[in-house]
Amino acid sequence: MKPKLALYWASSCGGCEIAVVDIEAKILDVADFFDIVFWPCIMDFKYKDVEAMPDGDITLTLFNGAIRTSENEYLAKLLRAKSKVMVAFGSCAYEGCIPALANFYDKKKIFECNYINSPSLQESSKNVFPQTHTQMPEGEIEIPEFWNTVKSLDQVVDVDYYVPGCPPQSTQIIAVVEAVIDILKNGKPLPPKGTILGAGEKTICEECTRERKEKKIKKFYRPQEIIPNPDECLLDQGIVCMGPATRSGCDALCIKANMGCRGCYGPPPNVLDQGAKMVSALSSVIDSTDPKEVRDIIKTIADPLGTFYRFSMAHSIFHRVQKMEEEEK
Amino acid sequence: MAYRTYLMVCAGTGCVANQSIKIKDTLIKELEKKGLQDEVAVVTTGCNGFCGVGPIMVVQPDGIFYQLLKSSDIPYLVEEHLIKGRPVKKFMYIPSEKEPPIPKMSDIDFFKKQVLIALRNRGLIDPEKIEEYIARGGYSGLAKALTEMTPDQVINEVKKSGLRGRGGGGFPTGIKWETMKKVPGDVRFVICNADEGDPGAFMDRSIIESDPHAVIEGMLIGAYGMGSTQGYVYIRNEYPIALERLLKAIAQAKEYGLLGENIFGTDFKFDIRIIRGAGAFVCGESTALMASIQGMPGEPRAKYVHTVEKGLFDFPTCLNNVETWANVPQIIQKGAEWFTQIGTGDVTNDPWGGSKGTKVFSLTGKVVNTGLVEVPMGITLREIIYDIGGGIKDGKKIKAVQTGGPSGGFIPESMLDLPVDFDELTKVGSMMGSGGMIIADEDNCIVDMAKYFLNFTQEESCGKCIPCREGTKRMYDILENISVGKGTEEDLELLEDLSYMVVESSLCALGGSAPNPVLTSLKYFKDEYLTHVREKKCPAKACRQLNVYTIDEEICATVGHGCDLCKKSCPDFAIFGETKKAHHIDQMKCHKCGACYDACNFKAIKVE
Amino acid sequence: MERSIRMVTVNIDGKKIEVAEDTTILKAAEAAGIWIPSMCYSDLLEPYGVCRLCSVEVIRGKRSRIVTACNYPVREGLTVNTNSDKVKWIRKILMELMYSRWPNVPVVKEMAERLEVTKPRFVSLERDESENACILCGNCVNICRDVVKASVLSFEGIGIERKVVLPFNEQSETCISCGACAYVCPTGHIKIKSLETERGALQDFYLGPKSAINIPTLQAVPRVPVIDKNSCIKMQTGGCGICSEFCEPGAINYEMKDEEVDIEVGQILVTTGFNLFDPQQIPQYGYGRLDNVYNSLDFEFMLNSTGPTGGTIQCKDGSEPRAVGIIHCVGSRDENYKKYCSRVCCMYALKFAHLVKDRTKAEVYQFYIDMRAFGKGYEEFYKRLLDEGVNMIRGKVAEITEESYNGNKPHLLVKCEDTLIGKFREIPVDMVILCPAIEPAQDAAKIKKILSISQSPDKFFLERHPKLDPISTMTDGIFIAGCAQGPKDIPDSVAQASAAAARILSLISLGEVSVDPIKANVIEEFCSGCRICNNLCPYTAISFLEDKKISDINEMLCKGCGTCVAACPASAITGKGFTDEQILAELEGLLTV
Amino acid sequence: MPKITIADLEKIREDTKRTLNFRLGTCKAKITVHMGTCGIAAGARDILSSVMKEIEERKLMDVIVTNSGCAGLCSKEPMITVEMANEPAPVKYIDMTPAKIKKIFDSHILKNELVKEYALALGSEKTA
Amino acid sequence: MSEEKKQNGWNPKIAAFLCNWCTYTGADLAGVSRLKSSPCVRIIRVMCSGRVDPSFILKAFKKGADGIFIGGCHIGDCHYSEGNYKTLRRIEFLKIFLEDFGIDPKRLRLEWISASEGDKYAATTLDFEKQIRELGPLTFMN
Repeated sequence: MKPKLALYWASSCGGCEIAVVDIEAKILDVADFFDIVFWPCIMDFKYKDVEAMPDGDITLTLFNGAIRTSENEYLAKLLRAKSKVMVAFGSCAYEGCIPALANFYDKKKIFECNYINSPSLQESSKNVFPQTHTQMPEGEIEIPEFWNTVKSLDQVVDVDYYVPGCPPQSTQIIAVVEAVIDILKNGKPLPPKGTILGAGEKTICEECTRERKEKKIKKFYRPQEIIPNPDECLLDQGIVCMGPATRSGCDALCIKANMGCRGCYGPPPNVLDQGAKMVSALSSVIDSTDPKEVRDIIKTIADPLGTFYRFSMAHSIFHRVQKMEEEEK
Repeated sequence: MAYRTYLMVCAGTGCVANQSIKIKDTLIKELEKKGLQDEVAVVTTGCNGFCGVGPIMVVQPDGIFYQLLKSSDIPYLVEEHLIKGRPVKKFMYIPSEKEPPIPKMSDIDFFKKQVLIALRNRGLIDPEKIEEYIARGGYSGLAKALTEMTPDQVINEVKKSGLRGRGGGGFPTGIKWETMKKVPGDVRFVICNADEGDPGAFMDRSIIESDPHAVIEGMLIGAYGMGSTQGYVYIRNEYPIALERLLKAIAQAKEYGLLGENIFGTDFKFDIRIIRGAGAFVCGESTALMASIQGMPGEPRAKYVHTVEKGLFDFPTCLNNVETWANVPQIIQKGAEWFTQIGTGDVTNDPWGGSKGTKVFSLTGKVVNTGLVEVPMGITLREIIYDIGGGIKDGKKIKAVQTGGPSGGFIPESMLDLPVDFDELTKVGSMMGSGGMIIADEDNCIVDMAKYFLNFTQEESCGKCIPCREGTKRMYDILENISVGKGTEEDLELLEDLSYMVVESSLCALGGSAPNPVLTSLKYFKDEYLTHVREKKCPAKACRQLNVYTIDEEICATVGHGCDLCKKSCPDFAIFGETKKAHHIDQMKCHKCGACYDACNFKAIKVE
Repeated sequence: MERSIRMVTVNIDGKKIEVAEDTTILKAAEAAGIWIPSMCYSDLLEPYGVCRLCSVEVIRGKRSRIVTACNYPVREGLTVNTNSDKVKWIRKILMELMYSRWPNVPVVKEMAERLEVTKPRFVSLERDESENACILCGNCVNICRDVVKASVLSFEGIGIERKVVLPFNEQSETCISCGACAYVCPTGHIKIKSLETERGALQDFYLGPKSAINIPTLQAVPRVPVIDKNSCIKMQTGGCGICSEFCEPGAINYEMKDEEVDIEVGQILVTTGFNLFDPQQIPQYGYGRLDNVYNSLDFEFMLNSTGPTGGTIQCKDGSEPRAVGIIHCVGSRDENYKKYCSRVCCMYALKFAHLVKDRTKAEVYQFYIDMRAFGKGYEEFYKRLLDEGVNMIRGKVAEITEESYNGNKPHLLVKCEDTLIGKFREIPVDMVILCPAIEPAQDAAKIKKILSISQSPDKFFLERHPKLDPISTMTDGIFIAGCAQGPKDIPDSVAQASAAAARILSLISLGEVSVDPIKANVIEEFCSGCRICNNLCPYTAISFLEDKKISDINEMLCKGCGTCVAACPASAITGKGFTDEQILAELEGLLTV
Repeated sequence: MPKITIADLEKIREDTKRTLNFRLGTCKAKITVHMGTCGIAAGARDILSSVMKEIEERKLMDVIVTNSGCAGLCSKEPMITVEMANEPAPVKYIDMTPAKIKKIFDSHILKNELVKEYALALGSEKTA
Repeated sequence: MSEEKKQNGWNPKIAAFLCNWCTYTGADLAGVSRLKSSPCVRIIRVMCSGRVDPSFILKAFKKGADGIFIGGCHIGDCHYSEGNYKTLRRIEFLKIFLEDFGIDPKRLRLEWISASEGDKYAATTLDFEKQIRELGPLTFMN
């Protein structure tokens, strides 16, 4: 009997699903080797089918997307229960990713924005908020509840492995799939729990071919402000590049396009918090000793929080932005 | 296809200044228009010497000489001469109003009496084409020297020829070469002095412009004789055309392997560098010139040790001027004997014994034909002035000839039959110099002319030694005093005393010869000086401060009808008189500027 | 090329003289005692031959010729007439020309008188300002170009407009102020504008003009002369070089240069000493402004038997001072300048007082805040001084002024409050000696940076522990001693230096050193070589390995501060003893209570 | 860079000889083509061209060509005058055609033999 | 809730990272000198204030610290020459960061206290405690 495979997308853009398909002919191997039991994006499966499975029936679940709603959470828990191996697939599941940028605001703010202030709202539909339960003539409609904070998968269920990337690089997916098939076919031991698959142990700098020098930064530039020298380290040139604090694996994709690394592969091993590390690293190389000038130089970084936690907000130490105490008062 | 006719357009500086390049361009355009471009060629040549009537064009092979051309004349000329074969009389040379035009260059007196050695290729070749120089026998002198003669034979040939330095001193070239040859050492230089500084003299420029390769060949032969491998040409930067042609010529010679290593397949090597001078008169002096090449201030030094022993960078250095070098190829090619046939004296035993060959003079002043003439040594001044120069302008009387530029002296009319050579000129207190020849007529004041030359020398004095710096200035001041009527007879004595002192004690030849115009004028025209100091009058009316301007009231009133022109011209408002009536000058107010004299159309202003 | 000197006989004014061939006529005549006038000749220069006054007549056979004696080389059998009528005539007119142009220049006047020119026939050209005494001899230009090789001066203009100028008529940077031009100027037209010598700027005990070659200090070891590179013409321009010709053993070497020598050492003892506080910062004390106000070093120099006064104590005018004021704590113990006590001044001030008493009859006043005679035998010396009759006034001097009474020669007035009697006093003295504070060497900050050691707030080098380890620094292997560490007198310095030396020796004899275990190191597997840490380390312990493309920490250099650990964005650096895990665990523990 | 030899000098001299002869006016023969209005109307231009062609083809170094105005005998145009350096008087040829020119070159110019049948007369004015 | 806490004898938790050479010794001195310093301060000794990783600060807040105090040598007097400059820059940056995170940057305090400034240590910690008390406890949203 073939091993069973489930794929699910929670709160995500769908890029990870595309990335899976993007492994080209390899997908045939996957289809051949696995019995796909659940993949709502591709085929019509019902939750109740899954619910009906015995626990641990699914060999492998690739779960992508963050946990935004009660439905996400329910499915995460359901699939966890039914799966032998649960993989947080892609940055959303791994560390919150783009959806977790919503953690800059709370549910109230988001609803205000979407259902009151959104310019696309018609006057009649303003101030209409989604309700979890609505009584309709046909019966009661239930829609999932919107959580205040976006969470990563491992913040709601136990996760065995992680595959980072927004989305994971297809080459990396192929490697992971091959490794999994190899393990399952040949009965090899599984890697230790919590292993990050499909990524390196070092940082993007390892994969970056630019020439790096000792750093001294007087001003940070936004990418549109200068034309960076393609052979020189972007950070040396004053462009915020998350590379030094980002796990390798993507083959320095953005940097090769002359853009600073945005950090989608998450923090490298041992790093607690990607953003805090960037603060530490960048402030170390700011070339000034005068507090005022230091502040001025820091101010040249546009939206440091959003920049440093673009992908890892949910997984950061603070998980989310707190309400300013003053606002509270 | 060969051409049937060549139009030799003069592109010497004089003619270029008179738009000869434009004429050339118009000619080419016109020929194209008429479809003659394959039959008739336009050639630019060096200076023909007859600069007074430029721009000049000679049509060959007919030898028709056209002068004073304007580009608007060209279409007519092409139509008439080149298509219809009718030489155009109105562009030809007319010796005087009564005489018919002379169509052929060779028939014009100005050219007829000249003997061309240094300028032999003028007007015949395109100076920018080495092939044409070679076609005229160029570089065969060098070939002969290198293949058939030893260096000593070369020096000996030059020595035998009696060639003397054409730059002014008249030092026998052969002796100089021989002395240099005897000085031990491997490094030695030859220099061509093209820093021609005398006002009005331009023979060196003309030679370089019309035949630069002759100079190069001369230097090559000299260098071979003296064992030098490096030559310099010190040329003033004010000679852009000469400089350009020289640069082109050197480039061509290098291309042909005539400069560089293994010339004509022999071991002989030679190269020429061009140094551009800034045009200081004193840099024509050999030691000052060498200092200038070395990057030092152009000041002369004492020559108790000669430059052939210790010259440029303290190495033996032989410096000759352009004309001297240009003579050398001919001497080697045709032999010393040929050269000695021209000129005066006997140089078989004593190189100082005579003046051989030709000399180029620049004939200027009050003479009809001005320009550059190459004449054999020994020709009389009279021949030059009257036969070649066509006599004095406007039928005036000649007063003096000034030869040798500002360092030369005045020769009075009584000595016009003096044969022109180095020694004769020196004997009468003048000098050959570089070949300036200025003719003064009765309208020229001798004091004024002496003052002119002194002004030049005192301004061009480098200022190093006291006699020249202070002395010439004082001489000028005295002359100035005399010319404004403040001179005394004591001043004349002092002037003479000072002049002799400056001659004796100056550091270099510039100072040593600067008083020559004063001394010769004092010698031959003492009376004129005396008139200036005693009567406070200038016989030639050239010293305006001594003149008294009056108005002939009758002429003014009757002929000029009181035209007021003089009144308007007077800067001192010294002329009074109502319009249409006679005017008069208030002598108290008159500053004797002479403006009224020049303004009057009726010769009503009288000068006394 | 060696050329044997040939002697030739020449006839000058009828005298037969034997001189070396190629000697100039001028020199030959000089040897024969014949005077030839000259205005532009200088022994130092190649003859330039411009004044022509030395014109003489050279007779060869029947032909005679006027030449200049200064540069005409003699040959065998040369006959010279230095005084013929023709020569006299030339000289006279030349002199007339010169005299009329420079009627007010003494040397010209003198020469004119000597040549019997009293009234030149030329109009006097007094268009030259009377100050313009330049006779255009060119000596200055030539010495500047040929000997000094600076080529600062040159002629401008030709003919009568010729004059000597500086480039663009501006003071040139090329001018090395050697003064050679003024030296060769025959008329004294060139003057050297003396640069105002500021007393405070006096360095190296420089108290007067000195040669470019000198022995730097009186106690210099080794006591050999050195060339002052800044004033040596040879060093500046490549000219001159006279000393090397003069030095027979050939000991002069211009090629020697200051060079950087790399010496590998295991330990360093820093004894860079101190600077003397510049009392000009306290203008009311008048140092540098008032005569006879000296600082202690000036006075020490005066006391020296090989000093400028030979050890006698005298005022600027040479007189013996009638009273001397010695002022303590100039800049020390002063809230405005140095807050600390310089420790040595009290005792040397007492020594000065003793010597003044000993060598002169002057009254001595000591102005002190507190007497700090704390050392062995010091207090006894203080007592002795009191017995010698030195006036001790307790109080900080307010001002020193120069006063003069009844037209007498001015003296100094020291104003201060005598705190012991509670009165304001004005004490007249002839000389004041200031005892300035000891301050850290001026380049201490530079040395600090080079050696990675610290400075205490007073800018002296910081010791590891003020009590327990006053000789070592925070940097292992670097020790400090003497005034580099803080003001101290000679015994203390010797003691500290000896201790440091002993420590160093003990380490050397040990053969190995133990290092603090708190070190950072790079975990190679995690370092990707972003180089963020590279210039963080003040001890340059971090280097970038180009081959591996990772950073590396030299554990011997690392002091374990952990800055790089915090900075590493990949957490690839760990700090032993203070790892992330340890600190986080600590946090956990602390905050859960 | 070619190093020149003495033989090269000679060669250059030969190559340029004709040009210079022209300029100096030294020649063995001088041919004047009469190019008045009448001559041009009768085809003197062609004659001039054919004369030039002959010189070119035969590589004659010392024959110069010039033109002049009407010779006065307009009915016999085109006309040329041939002057040989070694002959005392010039010869005028009338009613010229290119073929006749060829003949004149063959015999008169090269062999000094007059082509009597084309000649008008001997001893007319000399053209200097 | 915070009001409640305050009233219920709430004591803030202040985590302090002190430099081994200056502030830690200064704290020592304060103790030896019997000076009253804040009892809320929980000290972590580091060799240099430059060792303080911003992650520690975030972690400390997360773990329940209401305020964080960092003490280093005076500028220019760093035992390690210039480690405190880096601290200065990090803290400056972190304050901006914290503000963005919605945490009052006043909860983070950097002071230069030398080994001899026991009094300053005492005064500063007391002052900081007062400040934190005014700000109240730090709570996190879910």
